[in-house]
Amino acid sequence: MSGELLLKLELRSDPSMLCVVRGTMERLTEVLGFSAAECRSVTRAVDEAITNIMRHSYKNQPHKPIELQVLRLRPDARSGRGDGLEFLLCDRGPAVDPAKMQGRRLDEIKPGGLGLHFIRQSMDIVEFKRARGGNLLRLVKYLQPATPGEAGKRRESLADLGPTNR
Amino acid sequence: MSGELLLKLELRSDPSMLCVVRGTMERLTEVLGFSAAECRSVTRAVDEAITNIMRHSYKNQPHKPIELQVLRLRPDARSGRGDGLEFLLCDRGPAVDPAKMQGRRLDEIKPGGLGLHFIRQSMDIVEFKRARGGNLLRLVKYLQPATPGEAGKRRESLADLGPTNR
Amino acid sequence: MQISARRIDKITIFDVIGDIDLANSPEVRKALLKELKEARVPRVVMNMSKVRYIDSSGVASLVEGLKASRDVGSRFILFGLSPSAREVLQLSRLLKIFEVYDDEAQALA
Amino acid sequence: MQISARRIDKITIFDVIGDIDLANSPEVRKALLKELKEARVPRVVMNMSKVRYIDSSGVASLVEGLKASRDVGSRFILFGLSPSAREVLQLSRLLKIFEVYDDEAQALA
Ligand SMILES: Nc1ncnc2c1ncn2[C@@H]1O[C@H](COP(=O)(O)OP(=O)(O)O)[C@@H](O)[C@H]1O
Ligand SMILES: Nc1ncnc2c1ncn2[C@@H]1O[C@H](COP(=O)(O)OP(=O)(O)O)[C@@H](O)[C@H]1O
Repeated sequence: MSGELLLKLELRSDPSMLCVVRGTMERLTEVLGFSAAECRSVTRAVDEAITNIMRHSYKNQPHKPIELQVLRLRPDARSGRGDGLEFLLCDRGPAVDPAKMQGRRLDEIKPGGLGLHFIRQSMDIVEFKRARGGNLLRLVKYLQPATPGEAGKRRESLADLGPTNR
Repeated sequence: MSGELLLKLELRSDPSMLCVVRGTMERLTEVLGFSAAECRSVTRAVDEAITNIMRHSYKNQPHKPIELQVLRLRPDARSGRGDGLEFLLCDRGPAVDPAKMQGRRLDEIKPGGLGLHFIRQSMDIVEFKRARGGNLLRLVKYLQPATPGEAGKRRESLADLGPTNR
Repeated sequence: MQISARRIDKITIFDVIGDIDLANSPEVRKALLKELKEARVPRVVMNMSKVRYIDSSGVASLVEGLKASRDVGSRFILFGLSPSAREVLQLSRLLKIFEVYDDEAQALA
Repeated sequence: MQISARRIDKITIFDVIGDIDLANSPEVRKALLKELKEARVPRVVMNMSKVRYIDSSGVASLVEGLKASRDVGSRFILFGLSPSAREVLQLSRLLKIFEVYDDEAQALA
């Protein structure tokens, strides 16, 4: 699946750029018609994904390149998918051990291990791969589920959030 | 003069992207320590420059590429320049007739012809050039004037703004 | 941006929410000209208190509203300017050309 | 982000302004641990009403504050959570673990 490129953002792995990216994402999701809660949730997922690149892929070195592409996915009658957004995050860090890509159990109370949970709770698709000497994280968020099956799946994964999130 | 690349943004000439770019610029200028009024002024200049590209360079065609690079300029003892930001805006539109690049007289009251004024009133340097088959607009804003001469020049060009702008 | 109209006696109040820029200034222009030129409402008031940002094309739409109001002998009023909107009118040397008030009560008085 | 401390009787109140993220969560952590572990203040209160956004690293700093408060037998309190901050704690299943109040009066009671 590939959509229309809405925006490409290149930045360095300097944590002070995170709030700049959030500023971009807040407006972009607003423009695209996401609800206020969904705007916050998508912005948070992209923010946490970049935070992970800065901390884990680049081990807090602040001058490494990060690229974020945002594509618009159009409704697709064949797959029954609705309108959506695709986020492609690329870094040039070393290959990631997929076994390590895991948050902590949420019933333990300890610092850390939350970022991947936030990303998974927000996004409909989360995929990592190694490509062209870098890491590629692909996130997809549908604007409105086009089929009842999709809607059910989405609601299920958000079941424990309570009413304020939706 | 060339600085450190803070951010590169690629977008299409769709006017609904303007508010996304403003979201980015508002946060970036805030992070870099500009005053609230300066953040608004720099954001406005970049917004108006992109508006001009959409309207004039691309004649309102919404799918043409626009590139914005933001570079950090470090203080330079030799030239006496302070910290600053450089904005490079590129489009692939036809060559511009420099004679047409002119706002209206501000003492006439008629619609239009304000964008270039806003850009010049905000920025310390405004330069157009034709490069590599496209148009390049270079804007520079100093964070703090490093020499009294520079400070005087800046204040002079902002003299008619009154107290609320500074 | 959202623009909606309220009518109080012979006054039309436009409530604008969001930024006015190239993406929507034609819509603002159209709404203003309809009310002033077609309906010939004697007083048209723009509630700008929820307008964080207005660009040069938005200012151009307001100037068109102002011109139309002069043509038909109506009043065209702005109130609730944000710092950014105020700056833009000042930079355009239009702040003193428009009839500007702080709040709705003054604009309707 | 700016963090500043006020002292009222034996309570330290941290007023935080701005987003808490990777760029500044270590600073928040340090401020909390100093007050709880070193100064052993019996009640530390975080005024979150000006915190629009808090990321996972910010939540981690708050969890460290909570742990430190339990270690020394102090109270660690949050108030004024924004929708975003509330969501993040809910997503982390921490909203019921922290002592959370709506406003300062309740947090100091
Ligand atoms: N971009 C990344 N590159 C390398 N490792 C990653 C990346 N993102 C996540 N990880 C791994 O997944 C683990 C869990 O990530 P996360 O849930 O965000 O929590 P935290 O970052 O606090 O550890 C990390 O500790 C790290 O080992
Ligand atoms: N990026 C551009 N490409 C081509 N022409 C431009 C560009 N920017 C400005 N111009 C020219 O300069 C004129 C003045 O611009 P401006 O002050 O922004 O007012 P307006 O856009 O309302 O005309 C425009 O009418 C146009 O002829």
